[in-house]
Amino acid sequence: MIHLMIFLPLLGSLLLLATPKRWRDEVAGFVAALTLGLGLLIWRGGGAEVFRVDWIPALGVTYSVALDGVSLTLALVTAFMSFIAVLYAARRISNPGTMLSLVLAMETGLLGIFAARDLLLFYVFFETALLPALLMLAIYGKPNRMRALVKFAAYTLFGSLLMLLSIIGVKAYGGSPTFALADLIQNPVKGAAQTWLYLGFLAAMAVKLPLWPLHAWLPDFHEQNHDSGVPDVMGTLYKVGGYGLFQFGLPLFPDASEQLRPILMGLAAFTALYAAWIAFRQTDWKRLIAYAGLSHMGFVALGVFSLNETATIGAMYLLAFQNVYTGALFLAVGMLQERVGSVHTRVGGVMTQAGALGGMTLALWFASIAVPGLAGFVGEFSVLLGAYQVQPWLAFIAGLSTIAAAAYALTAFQTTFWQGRPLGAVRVADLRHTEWLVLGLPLAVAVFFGVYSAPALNLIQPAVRGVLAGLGGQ
Amino acid sequence: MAPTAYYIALSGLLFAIGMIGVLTRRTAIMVFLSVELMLNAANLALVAFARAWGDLTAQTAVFIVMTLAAAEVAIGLAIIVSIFRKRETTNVDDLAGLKG
Amino acid sequence: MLQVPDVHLAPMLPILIVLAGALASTVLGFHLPRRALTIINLVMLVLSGVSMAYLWNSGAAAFGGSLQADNAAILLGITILIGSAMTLLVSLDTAYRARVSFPEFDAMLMYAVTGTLLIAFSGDLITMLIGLEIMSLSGYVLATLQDSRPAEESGLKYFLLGAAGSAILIYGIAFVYGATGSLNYAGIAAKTAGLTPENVGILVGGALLLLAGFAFKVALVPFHQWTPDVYSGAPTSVSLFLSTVVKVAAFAGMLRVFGGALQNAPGWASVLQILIAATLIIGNAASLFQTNFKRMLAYSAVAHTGFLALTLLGTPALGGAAMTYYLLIYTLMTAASFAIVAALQRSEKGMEIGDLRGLYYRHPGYAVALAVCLASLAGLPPFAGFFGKYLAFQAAFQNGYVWLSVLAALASVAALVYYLRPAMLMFMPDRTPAREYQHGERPATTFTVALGVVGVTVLGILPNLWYGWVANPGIWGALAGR
Amino acid sequence: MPLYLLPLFPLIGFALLILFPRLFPGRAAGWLGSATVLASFVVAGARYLGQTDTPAHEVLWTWLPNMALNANLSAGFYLDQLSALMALIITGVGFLIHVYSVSYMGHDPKFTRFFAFMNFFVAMMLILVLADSYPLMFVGWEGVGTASYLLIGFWFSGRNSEASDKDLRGASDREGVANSNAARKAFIMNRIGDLGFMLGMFLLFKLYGTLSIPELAARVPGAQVATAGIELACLFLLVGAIGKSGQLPLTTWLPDAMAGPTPVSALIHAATMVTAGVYLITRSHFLYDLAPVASTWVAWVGGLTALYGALSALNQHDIKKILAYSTVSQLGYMFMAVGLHAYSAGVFHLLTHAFFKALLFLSAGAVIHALHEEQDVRAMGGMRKFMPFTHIAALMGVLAISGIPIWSGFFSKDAILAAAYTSSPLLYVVGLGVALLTAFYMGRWYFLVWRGEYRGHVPHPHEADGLIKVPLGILAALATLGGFLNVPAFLGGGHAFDAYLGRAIPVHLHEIPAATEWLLTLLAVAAGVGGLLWALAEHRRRSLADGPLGQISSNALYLDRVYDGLIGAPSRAIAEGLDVVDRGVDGTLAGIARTSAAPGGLFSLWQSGFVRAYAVSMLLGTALILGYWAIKTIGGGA
Repeated sequence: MIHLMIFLPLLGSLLLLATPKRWRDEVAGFVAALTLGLGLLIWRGGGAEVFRVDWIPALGVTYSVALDGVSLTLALVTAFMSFIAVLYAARRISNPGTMLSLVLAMETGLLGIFAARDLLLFYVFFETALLPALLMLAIYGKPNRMRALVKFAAYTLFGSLLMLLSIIGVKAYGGSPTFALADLIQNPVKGAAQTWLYLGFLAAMAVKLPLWPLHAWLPDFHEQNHDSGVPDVMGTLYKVGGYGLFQFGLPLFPDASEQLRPILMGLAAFTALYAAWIAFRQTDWKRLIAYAGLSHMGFVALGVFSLNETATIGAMYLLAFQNVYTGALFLAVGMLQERVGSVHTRVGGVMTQAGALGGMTLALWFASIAVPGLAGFVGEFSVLLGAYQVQPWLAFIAGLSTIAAAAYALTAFQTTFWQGRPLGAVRVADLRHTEWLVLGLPLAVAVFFGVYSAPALNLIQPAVRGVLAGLGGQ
Repeated sequence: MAPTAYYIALSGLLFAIGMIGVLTRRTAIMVFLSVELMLNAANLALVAFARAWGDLTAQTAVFIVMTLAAAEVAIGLAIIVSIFRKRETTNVDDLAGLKG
Repeated sequence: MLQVPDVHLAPMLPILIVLAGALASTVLGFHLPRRALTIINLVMLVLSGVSMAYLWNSGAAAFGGSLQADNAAILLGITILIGSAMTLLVSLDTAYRARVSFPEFDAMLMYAVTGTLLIAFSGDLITMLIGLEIMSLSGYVLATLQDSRPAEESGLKYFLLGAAGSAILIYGIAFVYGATGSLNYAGIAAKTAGLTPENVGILVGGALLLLAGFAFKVALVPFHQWTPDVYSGAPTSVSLFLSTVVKVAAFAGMLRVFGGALQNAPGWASVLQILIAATLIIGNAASLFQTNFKRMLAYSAVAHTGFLALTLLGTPALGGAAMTYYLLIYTLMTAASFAIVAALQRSEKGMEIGDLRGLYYRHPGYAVALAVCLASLAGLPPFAGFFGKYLAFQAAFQNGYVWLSVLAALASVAALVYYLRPAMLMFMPDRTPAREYQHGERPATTFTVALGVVGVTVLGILPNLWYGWVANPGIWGALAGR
Repeated sequence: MPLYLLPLFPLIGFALLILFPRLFPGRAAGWLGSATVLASFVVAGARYLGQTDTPAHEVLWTWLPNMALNANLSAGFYLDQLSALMALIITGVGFLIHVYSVSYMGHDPKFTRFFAFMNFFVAMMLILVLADSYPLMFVGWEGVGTASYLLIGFWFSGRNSEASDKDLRGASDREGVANSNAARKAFIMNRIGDLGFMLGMFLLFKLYGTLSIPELAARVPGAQVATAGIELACLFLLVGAIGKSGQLPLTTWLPDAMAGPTPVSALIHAATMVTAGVYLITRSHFLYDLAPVASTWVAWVGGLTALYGALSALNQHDIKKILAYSTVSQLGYMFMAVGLHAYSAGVFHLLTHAFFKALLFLSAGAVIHALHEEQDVRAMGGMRKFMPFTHIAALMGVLAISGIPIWSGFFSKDAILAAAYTSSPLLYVVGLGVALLTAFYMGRWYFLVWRGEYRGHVPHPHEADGLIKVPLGILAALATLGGFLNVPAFLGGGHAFDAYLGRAIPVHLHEIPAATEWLLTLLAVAAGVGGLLWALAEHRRRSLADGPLGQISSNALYLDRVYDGLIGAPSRAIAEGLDVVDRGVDGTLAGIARTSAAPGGLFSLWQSGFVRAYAVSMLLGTALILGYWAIKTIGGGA
């Protein structure tokens, strides 16, 4: 079933090419929903244990997949948000076949990233997911997309190629027979080599988190993507650096992560504050949300790097659910753009005419800036709490970004949705049809997991404990 | 009997002359002849080494190399002629349309 | 004492079949249309492949080991045959437009293939040299065959520089012989161990001259400069051939000489790593600046030489396997890319990169195929190019060349940029009129492209299909006669 | 009845009203909103009546990872005397204000949404006071902040945003900007406080390993923890309290918050939310009892804020702004009390203040309503003729806040001053001075609005309707009589309130001779009466419109401008700078990429097209390789 879940979207994506135009929306929606359903079934069944067969025996590459704990959480969120993205793309984009197909293809890549328990398989999925993202940008992007595209791809590849070397090194120096995570952990690399290899691995994850100063691709990527925000949702899901660090980085490089902890936490805290502060100046909604997301990723990194149990749990929680509300915010911006023809933050007065759109956006913003009772809070609070136990000052610096977050979020919201509508501006329609679902479902998820975190916590907590226990106690 | 080193030195000299010829000559034919000189330097070295080892394989190899040189001449001249027909020159410096 | 020559026809069979095709083309060219010849030759290639399959694991040899039909030879030979077949298929559709639709084209091509196979099957330096020269001489002719100024220019450049390169190579052979007294790979390898110091000096000199000669053939910096000019000046189908089959053969020769005969000889590896570093930097950096797609592919071939040569730095077991795997993948993706250029170009100059804009909306199939090839060339999974690169990195990394693999990784980033630009341009909507050749039935080209794309994809998802064959370390140990 | 019903009722009301506004035409939404709060009040009353000495602790579900001792933190509610009292105030006063709003907001197009937000606020406030752990309290804490944000910005695009008249629309747009800015400012300044609260929690967790309040309370006395740690944690919590309660230095948002509808000002920015800081410190008494320095800080923050508020209120002209600064000042009193460990006095003042300040705001609202949204006191006067009932109610409020005997403010303020006298004479002087100022500015407010001749523009202002009168009446009664809940011993009372609260919070009974107590009381009364007389005298001289201190007071001691200059402008500039830098980092990287690719251009030059040049590179390459070999061989040989 796990294999079906991973590859079903890809099959659907290929199937779409052969589907008559008028049925494409339905097929894509059905496939996405089915994937989500499969995910839920796996979840009900208590997750999927490691399944392992040899893939390239001569190289020691295995096809090892599992969905449990953190990865299952992230996979479910991915399936959910892909479904939402499909739902919105079908409504918003005329003749959406290609877009739907790419969304589904990317979903497979992402699910693969989360399921992989073999380092090389992880790498393969990690890069595979890049292609649909690039194509979405190329086909549907805005005029300056080539620059954004090259930047996005070059940054990603820069990191991942260094990671590839590090992957090779981990196996070579550790002497493991295969790239399967379990084997690699059995044959750890010792000494200074571990630090160097960790740095290589980190390069990829820092690009994908992203972490300052390797973040420059992110704002451009979002700014140049299609107005509907559908590719941005997938792009948000693709920020898997935090997961990679947790699932692979910590178990494989325990000494190095201990050794580099203060530096990395400092970098993460700085990223959080830096991004939030810059976000304040943005006048393009997409850039703004991109920076907001970057700030969240600073928190995620802070949590993972701290090696503190509470913080790491919080980081994974945040990583999972920021996808939901950040993604939904991108879609809300898409709706805004459809109505006023701009993603500028100085539109003014939209909420006077589109109350529900404004209200939902505001609620999602509140989730994003970690207002308690919404999902963002559980993660962010745990991260800060845990990080404070390790490095109080760094937690304080990261904490400052919560103030900046209120400033950037509410300022942009105010100048777009509140205040007066300019005289003679077009009348703004409120939410229609599926748009209610597109924003409502993520919001419901954000509220539910802000109030009742147990389902996610039950998945994340044991996984985090397992990984951190492997480090020899914190 | 002269030591092998002498032959090798001579062959090295020939090879160097051939190289310099390739670098300085502008006519395709002269460049090509310089290359032939380099080939013959190699032949000389092969023969000298064969004599030193008291072994015949390299001597036979020289024959093969000579044949190859002949084949090269045939092809090379054909190319040069076909170019000369079109451009009325064999100056290699006139052929610089492909670059960058 | 007179010895009966050690002549066995069986190990020569693959070569002889191809040679027969060449001869048939030469002779029948007066009577049959070229199309028929091409089909005959394709059949010959297939037969040759079948005979290779028959020879698998036989370990047969002829002429006292001068001709080796060992497994390494067969694996490389199959790669060569695939590239050759793709060239022939493409030429079916495009030779006429390229004004090279003569029987001579087929004949020279098949002679060249004979030469390349001879290199792959070589057991000593002389056999290798003969193969190399047959291949090169035919190559010179092929490059010049089209009656046009660029083709002639490229032919002459290729010829003059090639001849000089051959001379250097032969001089190297002389020195290696001088140091070891043997021309046979196994003999050389056996004797490298116990040499006197002055002989070691001669050996290193010979090895370095050989390296320089081969560096020319595979286009390592600074011996690469003929490559872009020749590839972009020659007809596209010839460029396809030169950049795939000829390069595979040259690498096969390198593998046999450096991975086998000179495996334990000192000196050459440290020089080679400098050459590779220069190739990676210059090949990739220069590609970034190209505006012509065909010329960019030429530079990309130089850049790939750098990655391919990395495998020579690995241990023979890892490096040989890696190289053989990479060569096949390289052949498939490069051939498919050139095939698409050949099909869509308006003139033999190829296409400007800007002309590719919006290709997806005019020729979706070709555009997607080209995108797959470019992604594979860039080394993105799930396409096979990734595993090629990975194996190359791994080979160098595990043998201690860490800095070089880091450099290669960084160079790949630059490579991504120049592959990405055309690939993404194809998907950007465009309203200007099409700038590519619109007409024509191209079933053979399409088949070639499909072969390349399917190969690249399938081998990317299931690398074991090919790697499983090449991975056996015994194959590569045998290179040194062990 | 389970405790979760308390916040649940208003939450259901909120959910219904926000999700299905169409189901509630007319005033139905108002009645639904009021009913849910009434239901909560009933629950609170029932729980109050059934209360024992052991606090009730009802756990609902697990919520946050690892934040309790050896377990995940649960969401749970905790009811002791303090929270029971708070719940009663919130639901009781809240209900009255809801009813009032049914009439007051009756003509607003967003009537339904208003009640949704009000219900949301009540729910969050109840969570705040009932929480059994700091994080859950923080939920309510930020929740009320959110509600406050939504309600301050309720008229976010002005009240005439759909008007077609250009001037009207322009004015409306300006109002919208001002309202929105006020809302945002409130939220951001609260966030600063919230960060302090969070840091406080983090430090407590570090010190004691739990954030559950009952667990903490049990642990703190016995734990071996450095005093500095506790002090720091208490200071962090103080920052949180300061933010929420509008104390110095985070005070400037509270006067601006008057941009919201008047019932909002009454409920949130006078009676309940802003007192959360006082509640937080009282709730954390077990920490503050161990942290003398931090407690002193609390008291002085309170004292200075009381003074600041009073000085700023002297020359305001907006009917609500005067009350707002008065609120700031009165909150300062409460802080002073809890800082001096006189928790009971502080909470008692909280209670009476809730009554009389809500009353004053609601009366002001009635006046504003009658005068068609006029808020400038200089355009009022003589309102007692038009609105006799409201006048009486307002007068009760003024007397109460001025500390005139038998009215509630007298008792509560007296207790605080007595506590200050025993601990810190200096603070006592400040407190007494503020009492005088309070009486003056409230007197000024009273005379300007209610007495003298009518200066308004509306021809015939009307008395409020019944829905407004009833809450006013009830609140007036409470403001008048509420003080008798806690009659001190020297006046023959039994400290009933202290005794009740003392079951949950330690009450430090101060030992003052009865004679001194009498003296203190007389001084306080004299201050109150003196202030009112001063105002009367000024009224007679008709110079009341321009209060003392002139511009300095009107501009609230220029605190706003100082902040903007010192913090607002620089941080905007930094953001600007960082943005430039960020794009620059990008540019630099691109530049590096370009520079490193520039050799690519050189390589193109190298590729000159001349075959002899190629031969040069080739043969030179060969020569170099051989040269390398030669050097190496010679070097190796030598």
